[in-house]
Amino acid sequence: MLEARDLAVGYREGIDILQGISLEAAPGAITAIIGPNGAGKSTLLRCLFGLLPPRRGDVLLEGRSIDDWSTDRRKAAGIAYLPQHNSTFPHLTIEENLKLGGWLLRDDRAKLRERMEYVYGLFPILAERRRARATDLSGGQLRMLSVAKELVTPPRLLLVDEPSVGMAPIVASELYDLLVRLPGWGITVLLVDQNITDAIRIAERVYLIGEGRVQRTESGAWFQDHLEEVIREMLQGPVPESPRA
Amino acid sequence: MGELLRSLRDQPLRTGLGAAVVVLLALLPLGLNGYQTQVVMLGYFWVILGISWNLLAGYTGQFSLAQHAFATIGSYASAAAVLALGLPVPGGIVVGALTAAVLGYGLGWVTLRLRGIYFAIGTWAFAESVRILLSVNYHITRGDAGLPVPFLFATPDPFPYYYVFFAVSMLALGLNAVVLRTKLGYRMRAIRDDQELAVASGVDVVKWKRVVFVISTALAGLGGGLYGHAIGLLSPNQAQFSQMAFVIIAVVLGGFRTLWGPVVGALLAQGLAEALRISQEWRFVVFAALVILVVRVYPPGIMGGLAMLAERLRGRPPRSPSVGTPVAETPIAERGGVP
Amino acid sequence: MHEGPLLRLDRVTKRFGGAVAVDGVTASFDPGVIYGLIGPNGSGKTTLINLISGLYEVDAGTIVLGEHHLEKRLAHQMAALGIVRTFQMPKAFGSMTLVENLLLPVAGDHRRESLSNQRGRAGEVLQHTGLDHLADAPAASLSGGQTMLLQLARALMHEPVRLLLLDEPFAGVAPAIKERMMATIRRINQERGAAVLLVSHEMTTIRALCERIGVMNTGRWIAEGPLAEVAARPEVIEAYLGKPI
Amino acid sequence: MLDALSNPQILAQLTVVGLMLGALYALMAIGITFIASIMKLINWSMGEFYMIGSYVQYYLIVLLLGPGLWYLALPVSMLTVFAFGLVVQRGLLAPMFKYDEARRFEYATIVTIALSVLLQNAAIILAGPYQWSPQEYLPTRAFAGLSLNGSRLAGAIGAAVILALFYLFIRHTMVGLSFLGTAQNRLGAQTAGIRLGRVDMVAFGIGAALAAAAGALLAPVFLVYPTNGITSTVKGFEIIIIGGLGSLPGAVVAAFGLALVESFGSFLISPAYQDLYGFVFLIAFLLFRPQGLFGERERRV
Repeated sequence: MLEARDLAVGYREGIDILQGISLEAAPGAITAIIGPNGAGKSTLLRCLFGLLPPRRGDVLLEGRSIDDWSTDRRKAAGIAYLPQHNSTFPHLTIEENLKLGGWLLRDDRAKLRERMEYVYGLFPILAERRRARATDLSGGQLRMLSVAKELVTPPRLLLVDEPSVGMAPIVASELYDLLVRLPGWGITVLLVDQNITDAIRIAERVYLIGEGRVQRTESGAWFQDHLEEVIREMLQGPVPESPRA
Repeated sequence: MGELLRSLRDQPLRTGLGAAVVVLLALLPLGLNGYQTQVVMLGYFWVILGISWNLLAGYTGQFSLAQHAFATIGSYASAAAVLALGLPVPGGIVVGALTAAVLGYGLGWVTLRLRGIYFAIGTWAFAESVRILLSVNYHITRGDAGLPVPFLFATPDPFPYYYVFFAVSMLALGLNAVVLRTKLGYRMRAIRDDQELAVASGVDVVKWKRVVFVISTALAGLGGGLYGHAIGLLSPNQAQFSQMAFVIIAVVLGGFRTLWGPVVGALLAQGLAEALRISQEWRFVVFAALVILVVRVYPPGIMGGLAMLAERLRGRPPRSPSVGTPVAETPIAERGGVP
Repeated sequence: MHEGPLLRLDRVTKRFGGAVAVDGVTASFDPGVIYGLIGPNGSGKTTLINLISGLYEVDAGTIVLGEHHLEKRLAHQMAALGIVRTFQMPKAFGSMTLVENLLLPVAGDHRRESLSNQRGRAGEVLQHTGLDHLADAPAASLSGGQTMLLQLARALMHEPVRLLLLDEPFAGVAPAIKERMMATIRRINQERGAAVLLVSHEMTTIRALCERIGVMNTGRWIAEGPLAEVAARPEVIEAYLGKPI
Repeated sequence: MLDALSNPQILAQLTVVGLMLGALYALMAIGITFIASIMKLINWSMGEFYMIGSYVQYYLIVLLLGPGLWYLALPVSMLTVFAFGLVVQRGLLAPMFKYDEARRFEYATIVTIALSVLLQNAAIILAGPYQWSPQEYLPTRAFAGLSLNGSRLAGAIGAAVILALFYLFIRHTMVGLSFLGTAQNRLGAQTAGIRLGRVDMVAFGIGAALAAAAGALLAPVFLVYPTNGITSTVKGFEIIIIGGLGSLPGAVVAAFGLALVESFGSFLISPAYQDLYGFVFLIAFLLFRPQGLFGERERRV
């Protein structure tokens, strides 16, 4: 569905955080990207959503290059992005946050209302507190709100950046339960995660990236079987060698 | 002197050109009538203010909006010293500069902790307060009616004044040039470029910001003191914000954070327009429009442009002096904050 | 020279709001040794560097360099004690030339040498790092990788240099420049006898440079020792699995 | 002097005068802080939008509509300045985003200060250095023993209505919410599919129109001349710093507070110092609440 072809990305010239990444989010599936911090996972998602232009390579949506699409055009095409850091509006109410989440439906009041009620249905806790301001929510509720906000405009693809960072285990497991259900509703998921254990559990396909490149592509099941090995290799390198040669 | 010789060795063309300009300006009154001389003389007042502001805002990155107020403080303090204490006029001017420096230290102490917008507004508020206090306390300052002060020289002839202002301007320019080559100059530019990195290099950022603030306000106070005793009548209007706007316009036009920028910009704004005999208002419209154009299209200004041209003529890769470091442009959408 | 460790951290703690970024870290570092510091995202590595270099104030605990307590010192005084650091973002004095950038440590408050006496040395350093052809170019014209290299070159101009703190210096840097950066780090270590604390997620460079490594997770110092030994420890692998806490 | 305050008549008069002025101050400040909240810049030419608003209002009344229809001229003058604001934003200020944050501030400050000088002098050239005054919007009336200047009253009511409409717009329409949202979290606005470039531009236009409204409403009171916007800039800046840069409720509260202080202060101390109070408050706030202005505190830099 969404494909990155030989992407090189960086914040300034000469520092390419990603140095030629090719990967694909298969339609109707969860694809996970794992790797050590600093490997460029978040940068990749920012690039896919159009916040950062690639220095080289292409982003393709269903085979068509969307390199020159702005963020709002990508959103209208069904690409939603859930950043790692809070993307809610702290001094607006939950209701207003969700309304703005449905910004692209603003000309169709009935549709907007309907989508909001649908999202409230998914997150009863938000429905209960719809008049509360975002800043008064707990960390977990805030995370729920940012997910909910991206679901109001119906997405076809959700780019998710580190959903469980800083979350209590209960909240994290709720989040993963929700992510698992998304493909069933026709939403493709591209997940970037440091929480390797959970990411490989729910993903069909997993890309391990490091030092700006894809190091390994396997199924989630494969990674589950070879997890220790992969981690050890990540930490110690492929061939054991003495330090400071 | 060693510095001068070295710069002569390193950049003979630039140094030679600079010297030629200085000589030309020194001889200028020979070709001007009294009125024109007076006009150029006042141009030097703006040169002095421009240099003092450029030191602070251009080289150190402290975008103060109170330079005109410190000049006004210099004027009135000098007047007070001469009128109330009976000091001779030159002594009064020194008192004016010192008063500005002391108040500058105080304001610096208060505002240098503030960043960007807040620092600018804080200094602006100080300047406006100075203006209001001067016009409200008319029993002391005679308010908007103006305060007559003794002239520096016994003669109304503008020529001696011209040379005093000229000398002070060139001294300020020389001081600026030398400072840039000293450790202080390095510290200033480092603070402007990246405070965190300057600290990590062992620079006491707070201390040196304060030092530059005091130097800059003392220079402005000196200019203001001279101005008062050259004009003979002080007014709180000297502290009007439009005066500060003129300093900014002159410096940015000539070349923000370039050595000669304030000189070129101030003399151009003052002299050329006078020569063209366009009205005050048209002059401001034209120069303001030019400044917007400069900042929008070519931030280095006139001097930056000339420097670039000179580099190119000598076949060196052009440097890119600029008002800011452009961050890579994002064609797709606005950047959402670089982590 | 005094005996024993160069730098001692004792129960160093730093909080931001409610979150504990560095949680009671106790560790010590010997002179002349290159240490690696690894750990997952948000484990407190950068915060620790900022605490040692005085950019942040410690909330609790002590940091002792040789015989000097560092907790109450101002950041610019760290340079006088020989603590030198680089930043994760490629930072330089953009409007100043490379030579001027290198002379800036000489303009630090504790230095007595004149600028002109150190010009020659700056030239040498530029030559060593392969940046000499750009000596008179403004640093803003450098690429990100070159700027990172310049950060290290600047460290060579510090006097004294007892401890070099490097925060992700290699992220996204092209291999050729990376080689030169590693050579420079070794040079600072060998010629100046400086201890180095290298935060990096790139295990290849950690392996190539570091004698010992420390591991942080969720603000705590969880392991320290030779790489091969540390990487095999279950708690380290656990940290990298990214189980939400 | 203080015992004069026990006279309910004087007390009421001072309060009413203060409240009426407060509504107008709020109008002057809210545009500046609204723009600041979204574009993170201070617009030094805000007073000139006020000035243009007052001229458009004056000429509309004198040449076209007649004195009775001042309330019809008001929206026209706001619309004119709104359009002008769009042009200024797109042509002069939007390019600031190509610089990093510190340089962005320098750029915006220089450009808007130059623009302010340009517009003031252009006004002198075009309309002359004279002071004009449209006819009083309403006759002076006595109300419960208080004497109320009709134009000030009309201005205060007009300001209150515009502020109320602005509040309804910002809080209860999708577009309004998108402004609030963008001010609070630009990334969050982007993930919702909001176009930041357009929000910046329209917000700037609205801010400019609010300044123009103040100029139009105050035309008979503070008169119409090329530098009549300076007061508006000055009061506006004082208020937004006291209220907290970018805070809309803060601006309203600070506006009424400052107006009341000025009203009582000029009676109790001296009218001469009236213009000083705002600066004293401003400097006090910068001094004693610096951490609130910094965001995250960095150590001694």
